[in-house]
Amino acid sequence: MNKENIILAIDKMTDAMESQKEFLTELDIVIGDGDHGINMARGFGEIKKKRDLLTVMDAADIIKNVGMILVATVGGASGPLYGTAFMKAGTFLKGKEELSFQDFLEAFQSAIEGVMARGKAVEGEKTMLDAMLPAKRAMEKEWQLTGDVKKSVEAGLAAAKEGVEYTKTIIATKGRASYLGERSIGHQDPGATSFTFLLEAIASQM
Amino acid sequence: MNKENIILAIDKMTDAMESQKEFLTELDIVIGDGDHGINMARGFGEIKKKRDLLTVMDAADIIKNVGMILVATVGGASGPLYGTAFMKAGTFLKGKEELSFQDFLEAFQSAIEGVMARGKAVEGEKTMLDAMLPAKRAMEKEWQLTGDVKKSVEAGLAAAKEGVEYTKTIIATKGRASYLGERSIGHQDPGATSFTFLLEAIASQM
Amino acid sequence: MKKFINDVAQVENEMILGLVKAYPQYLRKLDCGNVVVRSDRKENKVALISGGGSGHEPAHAGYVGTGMLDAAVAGAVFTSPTPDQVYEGIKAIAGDAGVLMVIKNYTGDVMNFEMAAEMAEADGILVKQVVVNDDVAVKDSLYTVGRRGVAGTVFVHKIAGAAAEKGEDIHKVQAVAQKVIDNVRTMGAAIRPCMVPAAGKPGFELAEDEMEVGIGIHGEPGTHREKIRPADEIVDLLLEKILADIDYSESEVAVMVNGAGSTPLMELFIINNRVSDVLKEKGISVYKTYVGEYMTSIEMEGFSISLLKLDAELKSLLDEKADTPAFKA
Amino acid sequence: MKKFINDVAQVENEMILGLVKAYPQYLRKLDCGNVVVRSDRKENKVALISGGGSGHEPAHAGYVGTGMLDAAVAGAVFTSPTPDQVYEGIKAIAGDAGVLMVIKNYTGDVMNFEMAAEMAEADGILVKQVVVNDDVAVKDSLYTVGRRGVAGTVFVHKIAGAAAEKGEDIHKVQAVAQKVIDNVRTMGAAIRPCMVPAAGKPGFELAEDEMEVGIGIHGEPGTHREKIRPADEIVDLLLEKILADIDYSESEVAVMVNGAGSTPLMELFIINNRVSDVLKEKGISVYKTYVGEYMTSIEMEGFSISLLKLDAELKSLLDEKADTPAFKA
Ligand SMILES: Nc1ncnc2c1ncn2[C@@H]1O[C@H](COP(=O)(O)OP(=O)(O)O)[C@@H](O)[C@H]1O
Ligand SMILES: Nc1ncnc2c1ncn2[C@@H]1O[C@H](COP(=O)(O)OP(=O)(O)O)[C@@H](O)[C@H]1O
Ligand SMILES: [Mg+2]
Ligand SMILES: [Mg+2]
Ligand SMILES: [Mg+2]
Ligand SMILES: [Mg+2]
Repeated sequence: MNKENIILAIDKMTDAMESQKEFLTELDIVIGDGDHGINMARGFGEIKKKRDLLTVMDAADIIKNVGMILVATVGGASGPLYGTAFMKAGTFLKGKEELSFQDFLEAFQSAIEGVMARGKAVEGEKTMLDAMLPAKRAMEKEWQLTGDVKKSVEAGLAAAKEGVEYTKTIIATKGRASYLGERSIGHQDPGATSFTFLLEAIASQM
Repeated sequence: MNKENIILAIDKMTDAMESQKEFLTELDIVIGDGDHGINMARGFGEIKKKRDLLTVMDAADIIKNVGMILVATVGGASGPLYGTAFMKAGTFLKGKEELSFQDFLEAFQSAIEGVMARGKAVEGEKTMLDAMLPAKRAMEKEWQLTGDVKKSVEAGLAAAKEGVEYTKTIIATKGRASYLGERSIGHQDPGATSFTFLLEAIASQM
Repeated sequence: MKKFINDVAQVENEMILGLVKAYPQYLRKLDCGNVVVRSDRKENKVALISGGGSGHEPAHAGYVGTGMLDAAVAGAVFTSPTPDQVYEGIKAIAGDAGVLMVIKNYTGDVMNFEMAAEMAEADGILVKQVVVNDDVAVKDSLYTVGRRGVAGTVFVHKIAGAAAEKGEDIHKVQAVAQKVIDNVRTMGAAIRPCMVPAAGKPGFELAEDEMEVGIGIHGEPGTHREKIRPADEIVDLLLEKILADIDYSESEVAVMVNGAGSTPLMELFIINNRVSDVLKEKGISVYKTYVGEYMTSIEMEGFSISLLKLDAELKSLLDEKADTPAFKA
Repeated sequence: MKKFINDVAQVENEMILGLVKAYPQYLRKLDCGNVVVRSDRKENKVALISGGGSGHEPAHAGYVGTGMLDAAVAGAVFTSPTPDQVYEGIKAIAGDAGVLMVIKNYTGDVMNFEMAAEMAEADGILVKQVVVNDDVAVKDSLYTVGRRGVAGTVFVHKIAGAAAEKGEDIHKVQAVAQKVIDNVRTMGAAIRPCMVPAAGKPGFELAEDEMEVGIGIHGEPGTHREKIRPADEIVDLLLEKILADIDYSESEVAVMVNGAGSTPLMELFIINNRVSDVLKEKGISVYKTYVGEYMTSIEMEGFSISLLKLDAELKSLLDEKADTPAFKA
């Protein structure tokens, strides 16, 4: 992945957040407060506005700045979390111009750690982590087995989607859905879902 | 009409106001504030409660006290107006034990004058007066022509009902319906309607 | 009918009881009916009484206290209180300085208060009255009952109340109340009706894209119906009527953006954003603004705008201290 | 969606502008985003900042003024403000005495405020925080995010604000804020949902005979659904949960009956009538009652009851002067 790929991936994320805005919001209406799609679309809308500024930066800085824009515009829980994820990944990648799949995996790991620290959450709490962590594990496993980027990415994407399905089966213990207790069962987590769309955008550039 | 008739007439009024409560309220919802039936039922409900007290009084005092109870419990525009009507009639009849039809007509005249003074209203303003005044005129006319109580009363009742129909055709210039301006056309006046029910109760005892 | 109530027949009683229990430091209820008086009665001042049907909360009992009303009488929902209730209120607050009745211009209110005044006068109590008629939605004609009294009434309570608290005599208090009435105009619109609990039905029905313009405060339909428009355009529509009624040019005004009962404060502030801009454009300067629920129609979703044209006297009385459950200055 | 708005994208901005234009004597808006600060900034005191998503009007900007908040930050509807907004607010009010952040316990609010504090601390600003979690509808468990912060937050603003205005140092102000948090409990119910304007859909749907119990303040569904009951029984249900959470026996309390946005005041008073009776029965004495809209969920029709257990210190701070657009004492 080079800088061009990263910019294209971010463009795809922007498109996805715009086109999935209503869907994500609907999911959040059911078990949250009905703003997740609106929040994400606002954040990526701002990234679109600042696209010209971003494209002159180097790869790592683009990613870090995307994080900063998300923190500054998304709000809610997802803003600091996704913002931290991108900022951590960008910081980790500092200086790199061309990213290997191994770089990507390590940056992703760093992003996940950021989310876990900021959100004080672990797997199984019905959050974006339930898509992130399985995706990360599946990619690593496939990569070690086959060394095939395409296959690894596909495995990750499948695992993220499974993770979203899994969120339907559990009680939320973090985020707003946790206030519903048992009533949160049966519904998929909006943040896990939005993460899957973001991962799809990245996957398309690998 | 003797005291027994008056008590029976008042009982009938009470029943009518109870059974027409919703109908009168519906009429008032359309061009007023939706309380006329409720108001009248409250007033006559109180009269029912005080029936034992009333029945020991003489005819004129019963009527006057009905007026005082209405003033004290109905509220709104109809309370002071109907209250005044009964109080004026009662005052006019003071001392009389047996009421002739002539007495009735004169007491009615006195009641109407009370309403007009209190309400600062005349005929044609889409109020209870548009049932009262035609009823009074029709009864007088028939009484002068035939000297027949039954016929006179029937003529009065018919005229009151026509008066109610007439209120549908005019713009209100008094009471809450006046705020609707042109929009009040097409709807019958709640007070004219309730008056017709009261007159029916009286008619049944003549 | 979905409401937080127990029994439609007890709505007014329980409401007044709940109010008095919330604010015993301000209010006391008389034993006879829903009449609320100041708990710290101040002697040797003109006493102010107001009231009307219930359903306008916090009006009128919420304005009983220092610098505003001395008594408020609450009838059944949207039904003027009866003369004997008003009479009890007058007796409870009357002193040598006399009593001023602040009546909203409705046939029922005027008649019931006037009958009460006749009863009080028979007892030798000095009673004067003013009749508030600020609603420009309704034509002021000699041949009709004239304009209704709506949210502008709160300014009358505030300013006449301040004059009374300062110790002005009844002629002065009445005159200043009349000055407020002469200088305040109001108009409103609604997008959702309300219903009298005992009736269980709304006063009118509106389609998803309709609004009622020129609404009163008793759930009755307005003067006409229109397609709903953006908030700014509705404000423009109402302000146009208000500003055409008396000459506000180059004057200072107090503004009241009054919620009808269920309009979110968020929307009232959006409305005020436009009100404020339009007045600025027209060179009318805003001395003070009041945004909130001051004179409601139970759960109606609507609002009214009131403009009170001020002079030095009205400004200073508006600034005087008021301490009541629903209005503090 | 039938609302008095112009453009869903401008709801928050126009609302804040309309608010600041209504109350310039109290409020000033920063140029960068929806951050509102006191227009008469008082130096040499601990500065209080609070905020959250919009949609809770009059919270939080309505509580900016003497004896309460120094700044309020408003995010998008029901969305916590971002760290940079909060940071701007902190910078605008920070003095040597430090800044106390009053945060409602939501993942988003806590994270965004904490990130802002990190930014401010990097500038050498002293920042402390308290997290309000008064909603007993939600279980307080080590394994979850814990209880939500709801209407009880207003008591924190009032009492910590009074301590700061009196000149107490940051440790004292933080301690007293925490004391309020430890002693206030709230629970609510709703019969009609609200909707985020940008979403255009309600957070849940209820049948004509249903209510949602244990609602939060973000339009989300409550903890469970029941058949609607008479107001008194709903009060009993909520009070039971509240009274079971901490020991209120023989104590003095401040009561807040808070409207969720479109509940008529009439109903809030009917509710208070029962609250007051039940507390009396249980031997809990009511020191002060607040009935009105203090922490809303746009146009939700519902209410919450908050009970704050008082001691001498809290009582005296509750009685201190407060002068803000939405809370005066
Ligand atoms: N503590 C947490 N750790 C990780 N993810 C979280 C946490 N809390 C919430 N989330 C994620 O954030 C999503 C909600 O985001 P959003 O709706 O934008 O914010 P808010 O909940 O503040 O309205 C949830 O669906 C969940 O995936
Ligand atoms: N000035 C008036 N003169 C005579 N009748 C009137 C007058 N004003 C109102 N009414 C009558 O009163 C009726 C309404 O009574 P009601 O609904 O009980 O009182 P309110 O209008 O105060 O709610 C009207 O239908 C009309 O017949
Ligand atoms: Mg959300
Ligand atoms: Mg009526
Ligand atoms: Mg009425
Ligand atoms: Mg949110």
